[in-house]
Amino acid sequence: MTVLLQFLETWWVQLVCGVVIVAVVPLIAGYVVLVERKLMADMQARLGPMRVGPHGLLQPIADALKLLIKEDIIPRDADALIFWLAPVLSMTAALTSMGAIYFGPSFRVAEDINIGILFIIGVSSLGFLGIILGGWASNSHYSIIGAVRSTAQLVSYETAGGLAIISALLLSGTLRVSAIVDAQASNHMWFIFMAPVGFFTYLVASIAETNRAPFDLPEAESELVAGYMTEYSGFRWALYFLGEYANMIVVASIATTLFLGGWLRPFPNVHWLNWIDLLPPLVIAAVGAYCVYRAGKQPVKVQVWFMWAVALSCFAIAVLYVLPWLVQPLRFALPGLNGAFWFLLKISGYIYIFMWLRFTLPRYRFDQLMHLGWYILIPLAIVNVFAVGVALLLEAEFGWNRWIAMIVTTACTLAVSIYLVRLQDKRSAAASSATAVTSDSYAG
Amino acid sequence: MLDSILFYFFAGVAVLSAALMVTRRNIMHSAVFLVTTLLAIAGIFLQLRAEFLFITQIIVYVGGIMVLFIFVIMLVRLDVALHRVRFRLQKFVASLVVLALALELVVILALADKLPASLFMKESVAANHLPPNSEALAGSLFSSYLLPFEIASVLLLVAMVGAVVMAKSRRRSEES
Amino acid sequence: MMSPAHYLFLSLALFLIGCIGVVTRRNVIVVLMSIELILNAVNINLVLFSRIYGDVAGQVFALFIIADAAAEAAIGLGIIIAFFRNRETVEADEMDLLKW
Amino acid sequence: MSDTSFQNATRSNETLLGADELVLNMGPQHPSTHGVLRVKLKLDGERVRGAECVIGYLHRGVEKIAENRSYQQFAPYVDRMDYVAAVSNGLGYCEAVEKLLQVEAPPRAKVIRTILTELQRITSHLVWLGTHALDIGALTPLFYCFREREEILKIFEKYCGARLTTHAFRIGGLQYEAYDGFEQDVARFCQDFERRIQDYVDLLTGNSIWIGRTRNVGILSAADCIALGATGPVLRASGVKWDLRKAQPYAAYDRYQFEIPTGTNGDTYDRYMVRMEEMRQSRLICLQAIESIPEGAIFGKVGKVIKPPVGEIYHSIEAPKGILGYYIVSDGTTQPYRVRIRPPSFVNLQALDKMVRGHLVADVVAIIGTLDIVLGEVDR
Repeated sequence: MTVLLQFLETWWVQLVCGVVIVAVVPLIAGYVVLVERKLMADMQARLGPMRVGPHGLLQPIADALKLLIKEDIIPRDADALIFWLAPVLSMTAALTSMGAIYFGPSFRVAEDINIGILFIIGVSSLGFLGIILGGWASNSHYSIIGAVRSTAQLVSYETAGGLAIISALLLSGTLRVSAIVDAQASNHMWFIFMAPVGFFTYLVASIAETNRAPFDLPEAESELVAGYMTEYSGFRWALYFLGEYANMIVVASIATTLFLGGWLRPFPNVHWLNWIDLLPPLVIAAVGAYCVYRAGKQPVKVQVWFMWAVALSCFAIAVLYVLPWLVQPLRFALPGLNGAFWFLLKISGYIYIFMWLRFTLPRYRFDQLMHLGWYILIPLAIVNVFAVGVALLLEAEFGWNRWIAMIVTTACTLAVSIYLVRLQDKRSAAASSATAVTSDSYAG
Repeated sequence: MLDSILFYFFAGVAVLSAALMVTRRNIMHSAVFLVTTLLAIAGIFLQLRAEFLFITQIIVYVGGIMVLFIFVIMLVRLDVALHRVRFRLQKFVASLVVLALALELVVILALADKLPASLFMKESVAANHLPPNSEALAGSLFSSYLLPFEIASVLLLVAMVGAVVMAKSRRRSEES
Repeated sequence: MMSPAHYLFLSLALFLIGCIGVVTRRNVIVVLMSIELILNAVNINLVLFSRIYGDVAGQVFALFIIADAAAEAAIGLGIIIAFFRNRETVEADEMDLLKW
Repeated sequence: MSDTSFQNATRSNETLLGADELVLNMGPQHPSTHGVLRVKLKLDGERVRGAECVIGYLHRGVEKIAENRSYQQFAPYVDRMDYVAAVSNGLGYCEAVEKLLQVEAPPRAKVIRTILTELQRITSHLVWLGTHALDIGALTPLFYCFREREEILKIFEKYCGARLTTHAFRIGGLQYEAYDGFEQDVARFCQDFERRIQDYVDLLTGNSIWIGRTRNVGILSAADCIALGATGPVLRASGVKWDLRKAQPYAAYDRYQFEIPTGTNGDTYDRYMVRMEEMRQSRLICLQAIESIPEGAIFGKVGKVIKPPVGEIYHSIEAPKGILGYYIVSDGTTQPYRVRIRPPSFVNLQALDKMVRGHLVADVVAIIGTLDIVLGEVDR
């Protein structure tokens, strides 16, 4: 008992944060799904979910309820143990890796471990094990093909993503999450501007790692029905689904931390731009005001109330943000609040890119995916690591201006990338001319 | 106290799932239990303040090697691999040998007080005075152990080429 | 931290389980997995002593062992696939020819 | 994993990594087999070694039903074959019976028929484009295509009250006069549609992933097409300039100027380009047709009871999916003795095995999509 008390006394902050993550992330993931559906509807000239709650705001909760009360089906020929284990593994990995993410200067779960970023990457990559095992355990052809695809994809793109991350790690010189962000503050520049190639390599690799379109081959619904999830239904399926969206949040957090300045606001060191700190409450209040404006247009009374509730909660959060400005003793909370705002904003932007690509692009074929991974991304990532290293060396040993060194090496990397793409084009052109020689006169 | 709870938890999981790994007939189950063992061992590493090894264990072993194993298990038909008559005598002999080895090692450990005290001394550096693990490891790896490091990388390259050559289909090589 | 003997016993137990796996199982894949287990048992010892002496050399060695294990798994599984392609089995007993 | 007889038969073919050949049953319930098609795929990993179509899940005995219905009664049934191009089916049937009766529809009826049929061709191609893009993973074109299709369906609805299975034409002409504002509706649609096509072009034509997924996928040479009897855009994409609208003009097609787009490669991309161009040409035909719809009767000299002379007739038209033929045998009664339909989807589907061999699973759905099959028509 005393042990427990001692344990609680030392670790209660972490415990509370952990519980919050476990409890809130599924909800957030659910709302990410809603936002995705709404965005998709907007881009596709339709409305999206509109029935449950005003503008479908309660849709995720309805979906979750539906999934919870669905019959739990385990196929007769499935390997019950692994079938049961796999989605749990997938979800657990995604949630655990969130433990090391810094949502603000002090808003985090785990101690500031000195392998922070590796922890996030390593533990979140365990989720793939869940996918592979789930695909195998289902004892279905679609599932196993999905699982095999995901294995190959994991191996290819984890490599590229890992190499892309190294460029930011070289610049910051540490694996510690907080120190990486501090390094970007002291450099007066987010690392995306110092290693743009690294960022875009990671962007592509992270889309592939999270199985999102156009790299969603393991679950390509038009080819493999649902890939590794084919035999899953109900809550197990929901676990996979949540794992996928939680993983999106994780990769977005990694990219934000490494390349987009983490919780730093734009221009963190420029003092005459300090008014930017006022933006968070203003933006949130503006959202609230928009909700008030929309509330008048709701057809049903319940929806009007709901809209007002959303608006009021927005205002409450805005007040929460303003409070530290007004009350001196609460000043300490200001960096944390602002940090969380900027961090979440950057994550949202990153995830928006994911969604945007998903609605726009057709899906890659498996061999094309492998070509992109091995012939373009991985060489590019290696060249980028080399280039960043050379830039740092030029600065440290030869006294070059850091900016000149960075620009020169980035230009070299870009030249290599153009060369790689050209090479790839030539290769595919050669492949196509082997089968047929054409020019479409009717193209238009 | 907390330390010992964690130790017994990780150790228990490691030993139990290792035992299950060896005894399960289904290879995929074996692989899953090996994953559990490896994760528990990673926990032990973390308890020993070897953070970098902890994450290396997870990334390389669980995320890399075990995925490779599972991939091969999926390729190899299980139904053929499962039902085979075992060679009983060899199993018996093997168990004897292992038992003897176990006995020997247990005896050595039991006679520990006769061993030099330095072997059983407590840690020389307190946990909170350890240098940052990954920095220390990197410093050591890239200075004193640079040559072994390079050799290890060459070994991995050789292994990669070897594995590709070995697994490559004969039909494909004839075509090209 | 627990007494080093605890860790040594854990490592011993895992090592022995690994040995049992290597000598009793017919399936080459399980044998390979048992070897991985043995390597891990060794790693625990290395890390333990590295902790005791406050010297990272032990962890460096453990790192090399992990690299070696990766190489071994890759080659081993490559051999298994080649073998399986030719003989349609992964049983150690069937591997009774030096050349096929 | 697969049935043993099959395994034994193919054991000699060594697969990559020595794993067994995998038999994947794609369908009959699969998101991208466009209905209840079942494709038995023989796979080596993901590479397709062969495909066998299992059809008949939607068989309703349409041809047999014809033998127990009068000529007029049977007309609505043909709408249910290719249900995304019901108007074209009706046109083929009505013209076939008219040919059997040796009557002709009046010119005004013919022009309105042509307009509606060309609009139907556009809807059929729009459904094809949307689902084909969806199969290849592009989500958005589907909704754009259906948005435009909706406009055409509204025109159909205004014209005859039905949207999908229209039963728009009657043997001998038309039942309904073109409604007020018909020309304007069609003109407005055609005006808009030019811009809309540009949307699809922007989304797909130049997209490198799209090109990568469709170029050199499912190549069918001209000789193969002719040997297999493949028609329509599939044939034209292989470079054969064969379109019944030009070759054996029916309805009012001889009055209008239009091009027959052809491809060179016979791959999926060419079929895509051919169909896109066909939509543009159909739009041009519609624009020309509404310029001058002749005045006059809309129904020819056909009695209430249709009793064709003893004889047989084969009439074929260029449906959106290929050549749609009706072979009707009359024994002089009010009911046909035998009706045999040559559905383009059914014949084109024969090419599937040839097209998918050596490709990946992902290409199979692209190829099923590019063949533009409708299972109602395949199974009848």
